[in-house]
Amino acid sequence: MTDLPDGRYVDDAPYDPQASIQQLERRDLDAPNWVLVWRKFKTHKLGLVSGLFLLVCYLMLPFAGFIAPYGPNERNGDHLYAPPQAVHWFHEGEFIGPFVYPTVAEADLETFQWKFVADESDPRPLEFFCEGTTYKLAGLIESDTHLFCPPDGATLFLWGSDRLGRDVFSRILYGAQLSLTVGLIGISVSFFLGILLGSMAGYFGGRIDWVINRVIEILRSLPELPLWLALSAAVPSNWSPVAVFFIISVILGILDWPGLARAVRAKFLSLREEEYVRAAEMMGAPSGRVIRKHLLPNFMSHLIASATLSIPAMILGETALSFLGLGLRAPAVSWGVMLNDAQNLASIEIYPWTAIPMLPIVVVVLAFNFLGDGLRDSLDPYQQ
Amino acid sequence: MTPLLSVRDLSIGFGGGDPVVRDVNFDVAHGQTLALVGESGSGKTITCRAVLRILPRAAQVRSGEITLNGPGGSLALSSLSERQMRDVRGDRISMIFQEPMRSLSPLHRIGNQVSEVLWLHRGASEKEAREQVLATFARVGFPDPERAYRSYPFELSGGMRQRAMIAMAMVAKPELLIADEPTTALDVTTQAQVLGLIKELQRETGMALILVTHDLGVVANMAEHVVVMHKGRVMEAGPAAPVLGAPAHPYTKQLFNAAPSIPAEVAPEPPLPEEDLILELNGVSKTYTMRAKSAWKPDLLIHACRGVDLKLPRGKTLAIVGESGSGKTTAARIALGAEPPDPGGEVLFRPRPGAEPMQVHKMTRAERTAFQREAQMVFQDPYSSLSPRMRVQDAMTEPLEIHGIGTRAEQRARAEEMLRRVGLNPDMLKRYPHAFSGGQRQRLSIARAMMLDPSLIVCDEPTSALDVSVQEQILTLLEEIRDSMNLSYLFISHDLAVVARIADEVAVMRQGLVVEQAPPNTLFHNPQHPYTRALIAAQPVPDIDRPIDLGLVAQGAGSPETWGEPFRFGDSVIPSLVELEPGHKVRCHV
Amino acid sequence: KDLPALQEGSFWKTEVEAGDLPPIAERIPSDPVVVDLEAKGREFGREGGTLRTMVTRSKDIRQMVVYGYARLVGYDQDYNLVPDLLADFENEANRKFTLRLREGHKWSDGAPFTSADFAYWWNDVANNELLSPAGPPDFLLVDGEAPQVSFPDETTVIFEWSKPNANFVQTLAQARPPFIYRPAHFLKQFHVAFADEPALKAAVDDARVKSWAALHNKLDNMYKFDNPDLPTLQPWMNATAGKKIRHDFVRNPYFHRIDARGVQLPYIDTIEMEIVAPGLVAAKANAGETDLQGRGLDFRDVSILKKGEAAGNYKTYLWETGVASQIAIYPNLNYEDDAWRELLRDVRVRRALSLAVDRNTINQALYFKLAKPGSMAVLPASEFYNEENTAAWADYDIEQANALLDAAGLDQRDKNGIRLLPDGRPMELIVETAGERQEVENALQIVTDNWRDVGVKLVMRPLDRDILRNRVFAGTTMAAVWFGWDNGIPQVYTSPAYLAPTDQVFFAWPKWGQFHQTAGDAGEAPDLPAAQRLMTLAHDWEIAETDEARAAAWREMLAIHADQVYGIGILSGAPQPIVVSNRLRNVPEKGLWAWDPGAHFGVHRMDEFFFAE
Amino acid sequence: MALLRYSIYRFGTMILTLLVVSVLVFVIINLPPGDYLSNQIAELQASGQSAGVEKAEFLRREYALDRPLWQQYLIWMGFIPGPQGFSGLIQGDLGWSFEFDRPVAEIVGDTLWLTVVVNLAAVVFVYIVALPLGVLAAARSRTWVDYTSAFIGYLGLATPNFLLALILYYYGRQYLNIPIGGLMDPIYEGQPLTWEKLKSVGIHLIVPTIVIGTAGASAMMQRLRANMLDELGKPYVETAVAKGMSPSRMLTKYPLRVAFNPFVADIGNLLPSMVSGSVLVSVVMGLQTIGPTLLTALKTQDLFLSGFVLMFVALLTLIGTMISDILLVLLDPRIRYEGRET
Ligand SMILES: Nc1ncnc2c1ncn2[C@@H]1O[C@H](COP(=O)(O)OP(=O)(O)OP(=O)(O)O)[C@@H](O)[C@H]1O
Ligand SMILES: Nc1ncnc2c1ncn2[C@@H]1O[C@H](COP(=O)(O)OP(=O)(O)OP(=O)(O)O)[C@@H](O)[C@H]1O
Ligand SMILES: [Mg+2]
Ligand SMILES: [Mg+2]
Repeated sequence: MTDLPDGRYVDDAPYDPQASIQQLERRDLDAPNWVLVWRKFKTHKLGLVSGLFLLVCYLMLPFAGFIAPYGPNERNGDHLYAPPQAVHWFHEGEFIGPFVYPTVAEADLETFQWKFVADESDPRPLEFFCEGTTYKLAGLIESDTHLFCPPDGATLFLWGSDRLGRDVFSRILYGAQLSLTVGLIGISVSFFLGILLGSMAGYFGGRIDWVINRVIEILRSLPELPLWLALSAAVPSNWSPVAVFFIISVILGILDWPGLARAVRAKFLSLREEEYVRAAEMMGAPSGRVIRKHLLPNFMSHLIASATLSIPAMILGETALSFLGLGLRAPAVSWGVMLNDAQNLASIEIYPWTAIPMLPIVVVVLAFNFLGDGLRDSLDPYQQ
Repeated sequence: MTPLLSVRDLSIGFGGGDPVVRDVNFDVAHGQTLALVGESGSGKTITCRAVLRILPRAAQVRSGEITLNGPGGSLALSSLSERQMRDVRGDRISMIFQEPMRSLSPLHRIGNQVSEVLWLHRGASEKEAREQVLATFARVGFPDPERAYRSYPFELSGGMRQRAMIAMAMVAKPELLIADEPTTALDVTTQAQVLGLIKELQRETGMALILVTHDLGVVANMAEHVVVMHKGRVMEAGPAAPVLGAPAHPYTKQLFNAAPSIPAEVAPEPPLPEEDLILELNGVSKTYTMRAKSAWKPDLLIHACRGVDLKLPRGKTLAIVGESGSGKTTAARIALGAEPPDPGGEVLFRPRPGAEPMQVHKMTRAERTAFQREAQMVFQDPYSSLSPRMRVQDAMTEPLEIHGIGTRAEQRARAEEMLRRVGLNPDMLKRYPHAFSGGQRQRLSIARAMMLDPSLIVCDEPTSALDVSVQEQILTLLEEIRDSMNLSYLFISHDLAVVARIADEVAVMRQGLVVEQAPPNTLFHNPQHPYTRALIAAQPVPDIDRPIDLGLVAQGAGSPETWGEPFRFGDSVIPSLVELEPGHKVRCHV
Repeated sequence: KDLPALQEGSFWKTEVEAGDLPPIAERIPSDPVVVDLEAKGREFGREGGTLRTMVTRSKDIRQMVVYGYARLVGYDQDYNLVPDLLADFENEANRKFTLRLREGHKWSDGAPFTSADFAYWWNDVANNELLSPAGPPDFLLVDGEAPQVSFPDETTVIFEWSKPNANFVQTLAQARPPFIYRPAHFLKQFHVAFADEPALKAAVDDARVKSWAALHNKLDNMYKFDNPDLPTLQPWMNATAGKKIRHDFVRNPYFHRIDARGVQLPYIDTIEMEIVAPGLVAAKANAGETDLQGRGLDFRDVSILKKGEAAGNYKTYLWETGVASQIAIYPNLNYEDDAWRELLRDVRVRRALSLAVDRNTINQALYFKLAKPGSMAVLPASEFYNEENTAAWADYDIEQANALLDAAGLDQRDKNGIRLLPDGRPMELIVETAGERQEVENALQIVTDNWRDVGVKLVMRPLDRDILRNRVFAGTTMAAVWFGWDNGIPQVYTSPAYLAPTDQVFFAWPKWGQFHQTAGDAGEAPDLPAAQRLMTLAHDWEIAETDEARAAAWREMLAIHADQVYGIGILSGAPQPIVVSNRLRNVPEKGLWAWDPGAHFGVHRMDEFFFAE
Repeated sequence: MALLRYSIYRFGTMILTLLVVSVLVFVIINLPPGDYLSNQIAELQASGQSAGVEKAEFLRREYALDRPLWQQYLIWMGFIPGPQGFSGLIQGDLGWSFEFDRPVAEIVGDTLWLTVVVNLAAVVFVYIVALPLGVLAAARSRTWVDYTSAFIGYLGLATPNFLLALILYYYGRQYLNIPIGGLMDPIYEGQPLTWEKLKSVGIHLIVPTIVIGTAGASAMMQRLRANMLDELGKPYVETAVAKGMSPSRMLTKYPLRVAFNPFVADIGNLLPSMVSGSVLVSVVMGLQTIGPTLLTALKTQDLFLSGFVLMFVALLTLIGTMISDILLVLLDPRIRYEGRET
């Protein structure tokens, strides 16, 4: 370091004109695209945990029957509206592994509630890998082995039982099979259509925009109610509830796209004026490419958020429609069906456990939300 | 006397990497100008942003202290609370960002965005603010401040946006102005005017100035102190006179040697041959409509180009210089078919010598694809022309992908190669555009345009953000390629020195019209038009003893009505372009 | 006759004192109904108070006509017919009915209620082409023959037929009675034969209707109870015009009943009837926002109602419902699919299905074992109650059910154990429901399990009530769920027509019912012997001269139903929660909650309920 | 001027679309086999009450239901005069409701404004809740503010509307003395608007507003948050910061304005989706809005009533879409609707 007499400062480190500053750059950037995204995603702890959680949920779906101690429609006539039962480990200070106390129900004609009295002197250990109702693994392989079952002469209602004495816990597990799958089909349909048509309208503008917009307007100005009514009369009676539900979710999806399409269109109308879109076009990029590579990524956040938000709506769509006889119905089990049964005051005030299915919905949706958030963040160039 | 701002041992890094700014020290005193010059990507912008604490999210200040001394005592900016910092920003220190195009909100009118500073810090009413802002607009050289006030950023030319940015920073009369390449997008006359304004303001209010620039001429004209940076470090710092006059550090020396200049002694040149034109603009005009204030008033018409005729022979460079907002970019965009001209104008492109000319605006899909392979553009605003969510690698290989050239590996290799040629490290391929310095982005843009080996490139101010040494490198590259591949350039620039170096013919534009056109040497030797003369006079020279002659500049840059009789034009009477001598056309009444 | 000393109540006191209203002695008939509350085991009450209650649809304000239950002839608590508005009536072999009105009886606006009101109705309404294009109501026609109606004096009306009309008086006592009288003095202003032309025309224009007939029809609907200007004989009169959220009904100053202490009934001054969403009735009741509520409450609400008793200051009684079956499954004998129809017409199949229902479990799960499992049969309160009918095919007997189904030719099963129809289709019995009652769905859930044990797959399909009805009427429903017969407590004078295929709303034979109702225009003639026999018996009852003959017809018809299992009843006598304010007195703790006969609170005489201090 | 021209043009298209929609509506309401009157006649005949049959026949003739379908349409719309001076929709004659036996105008009169009030309250609720929370969640992303608002939002979304209503009513009544059901205390019904009445309506609106609004609010909040996060990295935000703006002012003025674009696009959807979306809520909560009326009308094939309600909803949608298109242009000066030359 030198300070010259005229007040100048001159750096005296060796100077190499050829050296380029870029050698200071971080090398770790040199990896395929998805690795970079994944690397960034990993730093989003909540997103990671949520993703893992959802993965586990989906992996569990085929094995719902194995994990659930009871069948989805297995009734226990003597334990109606049984409250959640605790699994104990210590009996009179002594460790004897997981066990439950057998309970007996008494009708209380004062309050008109069932009173459950546990026999605390008679611990009954849970059974593991035991035989119970038959179910189909992944819908194919018949089996009757359960991870754990209620001991003989006792019940195991981890999350209580409902009006017909069905185990809420088991039903939630079975319900997941439908709630986590079929509803998503509707979302996919609506997203596919919404993005496709919305981006076409927004990007091309002009006549295409006009036509798509009129279709959207017309579709939206006709309420769905008449359609549902017509459908509820027209769906053949011998269709299985799941088939009906499937069709309904597809139709829901088909009807649902205009909202998204308009959002996409609006955004694209302004994005298409951006210079980089111009640049891509001037390089000769075909429209599809411009939409996919330049426009959509800039709307990704909105799309991810919208997708996450549609999930609860789709899971619950059936509750609204069951009002018209179009929803999913027994013997099929889904979270919506369970909540539908819980729509009365008594379920809130006296048997709150019948409303437990709300929890998995919230948890799953939150997980999707955080996953989407993590994804969003790792795709966001400004967050490094 | 305590300096207004002192920066001590400032180090800044990104993520976990080595610092990109290391141990930077400097002081700025009241009323003084400090010029920050250096290599592109050397950390000038980052340093300035650190003062205002608006670094990118990924950046951290590793060490250092920044102190602002004022009448009320000294403030350690680095440890101020966010709330206190808010009072400093915009009020005591304001900043002109390097890329004015992106730094303005696209959805708000310019006037609104500029006045906001006054509302915030001066408690001005809407009307007071408006008056002040309009006055400032006029001073930074907006020909029609009212129109600018109501415009949206996308309706303005690059230079106009930059002037808006300058106005925004100055309108509140801060104690310290940080100007990050404030005049890159301005033609030299406007630049002279703006610099004059800044100086005036400094005299009036004692404002201090940190001027980041690559233009050594500007440094010479403005600065009392100079700090030279390279690779994040200060190479040399000190008073302007000795640093400019007798650079001590090898890097400084190298830098000054690289500075181009308008050749002093020139002889007229023969005109360009007229055969084998690759690009021809015939009578191209462009009129924009600007939404009127209310739905009932008729829309405002803006004539961006008026009857522009240009001919570009194959393998040559046609440069367009001219006032900011005179329609240069518009003409270039029309030339490449990005925008249609008004009816009557046509653009012809000949892919091969002797081939049938194609009408750029009436092409079939196949022709268009072929044309787009041959003709590329380097955008004036490199930031906006790169998709913010696309890694540089993808942006670079995109043209190849579109035209289906090469395998992925080949495409990547070519991208790396091109990056290296423009002086960037291939490592940077994985970054997003926002993680580059202004000059780096500009080079990316150039590299991308060359990916396809086109035969025509329209360069809209390709080197405005580059320091002279890198600029030198890029110009050499352009020339090399031109000569080896017989490439043609339509080259838009403000820097007459650059034009002098690279162009085979120069067209000078003013208010949508070409006012003079000639080969560069002819033009510099015998400039006819008052505006051309003003341009030449306004070109700053890196020598403190040769300040710009503002009088001459003002005369030529004034409104066309003030010009000498032969050149005068108004809205209705426009003299035609007359060929005074072979290859030298001037718009005048003869 | 000695009347107790009459007391002027406080409600109308100001009007009486101002001379706007005559004193009580002039308001009530000279021979009012004097209610001896003590004899009925009730308390004497005091006048005053406002009773809040809720209904779920705005057209249900007509419930006040039902609850008020002032009929020409009405049932008392023991379901005996007694004259009410009438002072008296005579029945001569069901052919000639002489109705005697009370002397001095007045409409709620003070105009006398006389035989002229009957005459107006008969001559100018029922037999007016425009007002009643189809002529007098069906119940007055015996084999198409209209009665001879005469009005010998102010208080006498005589209906006379050549053949017996056994149902005449009972019909007058229905929850929804035919009003064979109208306030002539009021309606004449809107009748073209009496009104003054320009005034009528103005009124027609005012009401924005097309003709005077439309206006007349609109104004004189005594059952809808939606015209506050229309004089009434009910205990409370409508005091709120238009479609409102809450309707007020105030005491009728001319009401014809008094208590033995000379206090004019009703005791309660005002009834506030609020229209509330069906799902919120329980919540509002729980919050103590009602004083008397049965409608809109379900057994499943009992626990929550009990819980709110203390805070809400009310009690929850459990009454019995009066329908023959709380839940009944009707296999459609007129189903459009031939194979299925044949099957459902096979009595063995129906019996098997009934046998395979585990009624006790349903009772436990849904009704706390408080209902009575059994087939669709009359309730013990009826004189025709027969234990055997109730028990017929109602045991839970899988073995017998299987045997019956096998015998019916359904002995093939698929790999899931579902029986196969003769044409090879699996036996998937689709049961459609109105989707309004959760208990139905829950019960069917259990039935599904039960039936699976006998190789029948039940597919439940909830629909909207209207859609269900239309589907059933069209024959596109295989089986439907509804209540059992509305009237579960028939008496000998109750017409048994509803046991025979005379009405399409009995979901087992919609087409046969249509055939009868349209006199052969639509539907199909009953072609099963048992059904034909039911028709004969219903006719027998009508022409029967003696109670014995009628009772015999009744018994045989009930036996046929028990044997043929047209509707698979699951249980009856389900408890109906009744919420009663702690301040409200004279509400029976045990009662029958029945529409007809019963009119819900009607037979329990709501006008005798009162608020304690 | 351009804007004016565009608005006029847009209005023209709206009218055109409305015509198309009217045809569709007409087809839809006539789609189920039979019509109200035929059904009614059949039913009346079946139950032996020929009394009503005559009247039904009369109405049939009166409303031209015996004519070919296309004529019925033209008459309904009022393009050709109907019998007995029935003048049709465009002249303000909404027809007759068979089910309620009253003119349609009389039936929908009250419900229309209540619908508007309820939905307006919900919309206002959505904006009041979602805007600040969405912005806050973005500005403070990955903090407890963000997580809590997401959790509550999703909880609201995951609760079926009716259950939510019950819960709110039940506990609201217990702890806050919020009335159950209805839209105002019955005593204020038909009364002139007073402060007291307004208060009563306000209190009654709390639960319906929350129930109808939560889904919309949490959806808007989350989407807004995502869009805001995108904008927050943009350079113009830095410029604003460099001006020394306070975060709240800066956020609402700049990034919010840009992020708002998709929501403006959705304005058209707001009212109609709430009308049809709130049908079920209104039915279960006993709100006298147009939804339940529509449901009954559709179920009973009450032609004129359902036709009018459907047209009304369609009109609202179309107006909404038109407004949103015009607002989009106003909001984002870059937007042009011209086509792209390919
Ligand atoms: N967000 C970022 N992430 C990573 N690196 C960055 C980011 N922003 C800037 N850099 C790097 O920091 C260095 C300094 O950048 P800076 O913008 O200060 O350069 P500069 O001196 O202003 O150059 P120019 O004259 O080209 O504008 C550059 O090498 C650039 O690549
Ligand atoms: N989209 C537009 N809408 C309205 N006016 C526009 C639009 N684009 C450009 N203009 C106007 O056209 C004129 C010419 O703009 P252009 O961008 O061609 O200038 P330029 O010569 O490139 O200037 P600079 O050197 O400052 O970039 C300017 O006055 C500008 O305001
Ligand atoms: Mg920079
Ligand atoms: Mg430009």
